Parts: sequence; C-alpha cells; structure tokens
Amino acid sequence: MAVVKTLLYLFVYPGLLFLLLYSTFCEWVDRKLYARFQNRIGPQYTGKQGILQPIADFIKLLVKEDIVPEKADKTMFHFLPVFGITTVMTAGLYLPLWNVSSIVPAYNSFPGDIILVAYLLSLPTLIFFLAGWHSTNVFAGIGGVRVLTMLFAYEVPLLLAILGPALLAGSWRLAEIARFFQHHPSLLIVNIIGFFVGLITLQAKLERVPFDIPHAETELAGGTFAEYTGRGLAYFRLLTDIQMVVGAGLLATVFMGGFPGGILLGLFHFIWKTLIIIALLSLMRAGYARLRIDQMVEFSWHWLAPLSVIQLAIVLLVKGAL
Amino acid sequence: MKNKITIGPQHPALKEPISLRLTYDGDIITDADLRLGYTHRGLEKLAEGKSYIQNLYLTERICGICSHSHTTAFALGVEQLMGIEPPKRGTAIRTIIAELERIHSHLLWLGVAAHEIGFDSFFMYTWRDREHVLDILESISGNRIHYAINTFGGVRRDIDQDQRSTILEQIAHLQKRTEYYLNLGKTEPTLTARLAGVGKLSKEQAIDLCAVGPTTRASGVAQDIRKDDPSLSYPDVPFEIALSDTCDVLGRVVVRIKELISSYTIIEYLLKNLPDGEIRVKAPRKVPEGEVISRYEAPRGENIHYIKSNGTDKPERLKVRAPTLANYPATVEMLKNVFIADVPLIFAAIDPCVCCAERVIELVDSHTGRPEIITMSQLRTEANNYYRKKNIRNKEYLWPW
Amino acid sequence: MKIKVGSLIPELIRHFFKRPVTIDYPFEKITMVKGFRGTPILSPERCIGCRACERDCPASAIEIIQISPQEEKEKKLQMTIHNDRCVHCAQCAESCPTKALAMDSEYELAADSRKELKAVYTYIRASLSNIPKEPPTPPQTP
Amino acid sequence: MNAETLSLRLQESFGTLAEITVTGPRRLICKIASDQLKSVVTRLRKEFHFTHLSTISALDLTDRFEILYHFADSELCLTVRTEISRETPEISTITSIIPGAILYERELQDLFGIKIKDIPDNRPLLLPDDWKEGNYPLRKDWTFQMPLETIPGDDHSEK
Repeated sequence: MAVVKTLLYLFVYPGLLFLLLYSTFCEWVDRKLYARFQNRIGPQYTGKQGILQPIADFIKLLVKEDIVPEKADKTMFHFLPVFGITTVMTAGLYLPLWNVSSIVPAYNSFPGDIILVAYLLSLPTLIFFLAGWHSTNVFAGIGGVRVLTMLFAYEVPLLLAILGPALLAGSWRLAEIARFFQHHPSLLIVNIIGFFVGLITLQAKLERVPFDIPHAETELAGGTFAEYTGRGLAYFRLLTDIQMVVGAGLLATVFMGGFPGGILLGLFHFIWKTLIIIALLSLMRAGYARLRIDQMVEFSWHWLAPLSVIQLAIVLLVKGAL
Repeated sequence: MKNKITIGPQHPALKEPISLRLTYDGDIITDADLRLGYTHRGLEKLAEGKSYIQNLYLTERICGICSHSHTTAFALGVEQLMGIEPPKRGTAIRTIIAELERIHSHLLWLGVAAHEIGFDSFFMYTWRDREHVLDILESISGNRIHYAINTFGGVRRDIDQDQRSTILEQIAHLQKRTEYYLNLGKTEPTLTARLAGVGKLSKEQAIDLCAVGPTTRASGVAQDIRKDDPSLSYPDVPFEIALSDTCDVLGRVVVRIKELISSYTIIEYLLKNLPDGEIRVKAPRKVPEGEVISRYEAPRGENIHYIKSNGTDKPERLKVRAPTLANYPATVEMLKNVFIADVPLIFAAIDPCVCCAERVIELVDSHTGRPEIITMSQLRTEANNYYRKKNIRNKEYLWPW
Repeated sequence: MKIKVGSLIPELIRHFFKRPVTIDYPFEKITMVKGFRGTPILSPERCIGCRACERDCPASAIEIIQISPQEEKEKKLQMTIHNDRCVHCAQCAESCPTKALAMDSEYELAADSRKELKAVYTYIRASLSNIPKEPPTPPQTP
Repeated sequence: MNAETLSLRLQESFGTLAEITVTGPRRLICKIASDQLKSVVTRLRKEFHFTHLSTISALDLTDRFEILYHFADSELCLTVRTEISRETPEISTITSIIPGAILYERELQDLFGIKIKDIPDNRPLLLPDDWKEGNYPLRKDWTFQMPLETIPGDDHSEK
C-alpha cells in the first residue's frame, strides 16, 4: 500500500502529471491576462478559449528539428534542459500539498525542506548560464553572463524574504510554517513587505519583462536560448513554466498560509493561491519597460535588500512581543 | 586604432534599407557615413513618363506612412500651374485629412519607440488608438493609408453630417488618451531614464545641416511650413508651433506629443466651421507651360516638390525631396562622438521613413584585419556592458515642460 | 516631476475589464465601410470602349483589345482587369463617362497564381444611345 | 518682409550680377551666372540670413543644364538659378557655406553627371556600385524600356 501511495505521490498528484498540466494551465492564464491587460483577446484557437495553446506550442516544438551547433559539447547541450526540468520537479514535490494527518503533516516533508526548495529553485539559473555558455554563440555567451550578474542581484533579497515567516513560525519545515499561519492568520499581515519583495525577486528569477535582460527579444534575440531549437527549446520553456508554478507555490505556502485540509481541499487552496500570485506577476509584466542591467542591479541593492532586512527586523520584534 | 563598422541595409522591422558606415575608436564613434539607394525606384524618371493624373497616385506611394503629404504637395503645385483654385470646402477637407495623417503617423512612431525600449503595453495602447484614426480615414476616403482623396481642383469625397459627429467624438476620446500618455511619460521612471540625454543635436548644427521637422524643432529651431509658407486652410486656423529646446530624443518625443495635441485642436476647429459648397472644380487635362515649387509640412518635416510643365499632359520634370533625406546629414552629425551604445535608439528617434539600421554589422578587427560579423543586437549588449562599467548615478532629468 | 512607481497599473486593471478590441479574424470578420474601394467591377452593357480608364490607370492594370475583325460593324471587345497590378485608387471608376466601372468591397485578394487575379470580360461594345439609365450597385460582400 | 521689398533690396545689393523676379506671393527667383554662385550664396547667408537650403534640382534642357538652389527662410522661398553648358557640366560646391547641401550635390553628380568642383566626398550616393560609367539616368537622352510582365512559372510571357 505504501509503495502505491509513493508512486501515486510521485507520478500523479503533486508529482509529474499534475505539475506538467498545471504549469501549462498557468502559462495559459498568464498569457490570457497579459493580453487582456493590453486590450487584446489572447490565444483563441486551440481548445476552448485557447486553453491548449501552451501544450500545442510544446508539441509543435517537439516536432521541429533539433539543431546542435557544431562546436557545442553534444552531451551537455542535450543534457542541460532535462536536468533543469528534473531539479524543478523535485522542488515541486516538497510543497506541503497532501496533508495526510495532523501528526504527519505532508507526505515527505522534513525539517529544513524550505532551504532545499529555495536551492532547487535557484539551480536553473546556473543551468541557463551553462546552456548559454555551451552553445558557443556570441549572443548566448553574453546572455549567460547577464543571467549570472542578475543572480547576485535578486538571490539575497529572495532568501531573506522567504526566511522572514520561517523565523516567525520558528521552524524550517514548510508544513509547520503553513500550519502555524493557519492557526494565527492575523500574523500574515506582518510579512506583507516580504511578500512584495518575494514577488519582485520571483519575477527577476523567472526573467520576465521588467527584468528579462538576458533574453530581451529586441536586443539579444533569444539570449541564452538562442541556439536551442526543437526539443531543447520546448524543455526550457516548460522549465520556466514549472519554475513559475513551484515559485508561486513556495510564496503561497510561506506568505499565504499553505494549503490546509485533505487532498481536494488542499488542491483547491493551492490553485486559488498560486493563481493570485501569477495574476500579480503578469500585472507586473504588463506594467513596466525593460530595465538596463546596471539599473536592475542598482535597483535591487538600493531597494530590495534593505526592504527585506527591515522585514526581518519587524519579524524579530513581533516574535519578541509574542 | 581606427576601425570601421558598416551597419548595412537589411532590417526586419518596418523600415527600408540604408547602409551606415561608422568608424569608431575604442568606444566613441568618430565618423559616420551613409550610403543610400538600396530602394531607389527612379521615381522622378518614372513621373516624366506618366500623365498628371497618374502621377497623382504615383506621388502618393512615395512614403508608406505619410502618403497624403506628397500627393497634396503635388496637387497644390499643379493647381497653381493650371491656375485653378479649389473651393473652400475642398481645401478644408484636404487639411482635415492632412492633420489626421499627422496624428496616426506620430502615434505609430510613439509605439515603435516604446517597443524599442521594451515597453510593449504602451506600444499596444498607442497602436490601438491609432486604429481609431485609421477607421475615421477609411470611412471618409475608402482606404486606411493610401486615401487617394486628392484630385486636381479639390477632393473626391465629401464629409457628411454623421461622419462629422463620429470624428469629433473620436478626437475627444483621443485627446483624453494623449493627455494620459503625456503624464504617464512624466511619472514613469523607466521611460525618462532610457530617453533623456541621448542623440544630442545643438541648435547651430540643426540650422547648418538644414534639418527639418520634429528633429530640428526639438533643438529649438522654429521651422514649420504650416506657419512659414501656409497653404491649404492653415492661414485661418489658430495653432502654434510645437517647440522644445532639450536637443535630445526626449525633446523629440515632447515635440511630437505637442503636435498631436495641436492637430486635435486644428481638426476640431475645421470640423466645427466647415465651409459648405462645392468640393471640387473641373480641371483641364493639359497643363500650361510653367514651373512651380510647392512645400508642405509632412509629419517628418518639410517636403518640397518642384514641377516644370511643358504644355503637354506629362510633366517635363518632377523633383521630390522627402523630409527624411534632409535629416540624414543631421543624423550623421548626431552619431559622431557618441557611444556605440546609443546608435539603435538615435536611429529610431528621427523616425526614419526611408532609412533604418540593419541587424548585422561587419566589424573589421583592427589587429588581424579579419572582418568579424556581429549582429546589431550584440551591439546593444556591448552597450549594456558599457553602461554597467560606467555606473551612472541616477541622473536628475526634468521633463522639459 | 513626481515619480510614481506603478503609474500604469491602474490603467492596466481598468483595461482588464474592458472588452478586447482585437477580433478573431478568420472566424469573425469586420464589415467593410460603405465607401471602401475594393476591386474594379465592369458592367459590360454600359461600356462604350472609349479607353478613358485604360489611359488614366496609374498602374496600367486595364487592357482593352478588339477581338472582332476590323471591318465588322458590331465591335466585339475583350477587357482584362489585372487585379494583381491594380492599386485600388478608383480613378477608372471616376474617369469612365458612362459609369461602367465601379468598386466593390472585396478585400481578401490572396490567390495562388497571378493568373487567377486577371478578370476577363468579352462583350459587344454598347452604343451611346441604349445605355440603361441608373448605374448598377456593385456587389457588397458581407 | 514680403517678396517685393526683399526683391528690391536684393536688386540694389547685387546690381548687375543678378536679375530678380517675383513669381508668386512667397516665391522669388534670382538668375545669376554660374561662376558667381559662391559669392552670391555667401552674401545670401551673411546679409539676408538664408540659412536653410531646401534642395537642389537640375533640369536637362537638351543643349544646357539648369541648376536651381531652393533657399527658404521663415517668410518666403528664394530660388537661385544658374546655367551650365552640356559639354563641360561643372559647378562649384557650396558645402563650405551650407554644410547641409552635401547630399543634394552628390545626388546631382550621380543622376545628372554634373561634376561638382572640390566637393568634400564624391563617392556615388544613389546608384549601385556596378552601375556602368557614363550613363546618367535623369538625362533626357537616357531612356528605359518598361520590362514585360512575365508571370513566373508561365510558359509564355504576358502581353
């Protein structure tokens, strides 16, 4: 019985199948919202209101020819996208989705899994850099370098923002943090600054418009993914989708009090909380022009880092008062 | 060490090809030179073979965005030669179409400039508003861009009552939208940060190099053919020239938005007191002997036609000078001692109607002499790396209003 | 100059609730404006073969040939309208003395080969006397 | 300062060098000999502040060329007219006085074959590099044949 449960856990519910389907759904929601903000219809033909468009794109890319640059290192070129998807998928497994019972909160949560999820989520950035570096294209090389420069800018504020609520809840276990905030919902207000810093840094991690300097299409024409076609590009786009879902899930568990209840209720909470975060992300995508790399680095050290430090100070004060 | 870049002729965006050779020393461009003629259609020779009526539609296709400007200049010239005077109502309709075209041309440019710096929502909004103007033009003249509303002796279609009311309503709506974009430009930090201080053209340079249109008005030169050489019904319409003296890309944006607002007021004024009566007068087929110079204020600048007729129904000589050709020497000047980083933005800023920057640049490596192809986008990445090293403190730019 | 960080956000949200302006082209079509200049359509019974349209067409897209031998009294004409060269300026409709040419509102002119775009009419030249009074209204596509 | 008063001032300042005629409400023509060009243009710019050169147009009158310099200021448009013979089509440059004229002069060189003396850079501007020397498109004697419309993938050519 336990084996069936783990297989079910791994491959169906919070595992492979659910993440794949849900991430394509989230990409559709994002594209539809972005279009509606700009007074456009958005994807329309595949499925009802274009809901199957991301899947259609994925299949189309799979069919396309997979060109590998001559001087590129073949194995690394093919290996990187697959490795990227696995890291982000494993990060997805540790979100406290399926609360079996009050004593054993989530299926495979252990103290300190917040650090693991944060680490697994920042691994794709390294993969983007390697992808850019290995495709021996002048563009991609420069795109890769830019990815790393941005990594230093947004990584510190993101980690500080996430650890704020963990400190308040007094534990490194995602499920316990979630349960702590379920019991004291009023304390959620304390982390409001952390929530916004987390949102902005997640937008930077996903390289979306205000911060999409590494693969700005009018400038770098694809940046790190310049040389990837067919299968490789399909996997990388899927990778960014799943990263968006898992990132939103992480923010939801930490800042919005997790997903109480059994399978169905937990799933319902997971869906409406991540959709709110994705709506905020696409609102940010529609509202701003692209920053230059120096403006971005200056912005994050000038504003984001101090804000997250203030957030930590508030959390410590509140914890003291508790 | 001097080495050369040739920004050659292909560009996937909407522009026609031109080749620009930049010699740069380190990071500063010391000399720029340009080469035209990639789409030289031999229009003046063609015009000598066609009759005046056919030339009317030939001149309309000189420029894809401001087609009405060329056919109006040509029609005005030939009408002077024929010695006929179009009726008041015909001239008023011609001026309305001219101003509507100026609006949609400026809105188009605002969208393209916003897309250049990655601000896609603004691009979508400006182009959606442009659709209103194009719908008005389509309802009046039957086509969105090539209106073919001009003919010798007046216009071919009239504006009836309900068209008048829809236009007034749309113009009021557009007026609100333009005001919104204006204060959006003031408050949106990313816009001003990317536009101010780029592409300097001093007032003396603008005068020396005979620059025209918004490029020269942004450097403080008060040259506007609607005021200097008023034709059509501009003499009896109250409006002033849009000026700004910051001499850079931000100034050109300001001048164009001011012109949008003045165009709205002109159209409202003309529609409110549209003289009634005939819209066209009978025009002879053969044009008596003579020569004429007709000048017109196109959205991009002064547009001049020199027509010489020899009594037959085909012109002896037609000389056309599009406004962008006059701005090229100014562009060459603007590109001198400027960072490579700013080349893409300066090009988009003069709203080139017949020129563009190409995606592939050929760099001659000074040491080995081996030409190394890099693409325009990589030029922009070097731009960003350059700016990263130079770590500009946030400059305090005041919106020059 | 006050700097507001999210100055476009309220506008975006307002737009979210507005009806989108883009339409679903192949499935929904915009109805053309009344005076839209589509392709020139000839009503052969009105054409007197004076070649005014052929002379005035800027793109020389109209071509009239006489098929019947010279001496025959009743002239048989063949007009081909090269729609692949036509620039839709409606000058032919304007300079035709008997209003034989009119513009319809067809705007989907994509075709596999240019030959499909040549509209060929063969008809007997009408004499000035028996031309029907009011000009026909051109077919308006939906 | 409308056209009449300006033409009077021009007449007495240039005297016999130029004949001034007024051809329209804001149009003035000043006919000069071709070797006077440089001096007239410098005085126009210095004394009469004609700084904006709209364009230079040339006419092929079968036995001679006529070149028109269209100047403009904020009130009217002055055209300076000169004639050069067809055998030695040469004229001096005015880019030293008005730098903006460079492109128009290069265009003259390309399309009319008029040689501009000491022009700063006389590379071809408009014509392709492999354009045969000696034939200038805008001259009346240069004729071209409208190419027949051949539809690709068609056995016989149209028309």
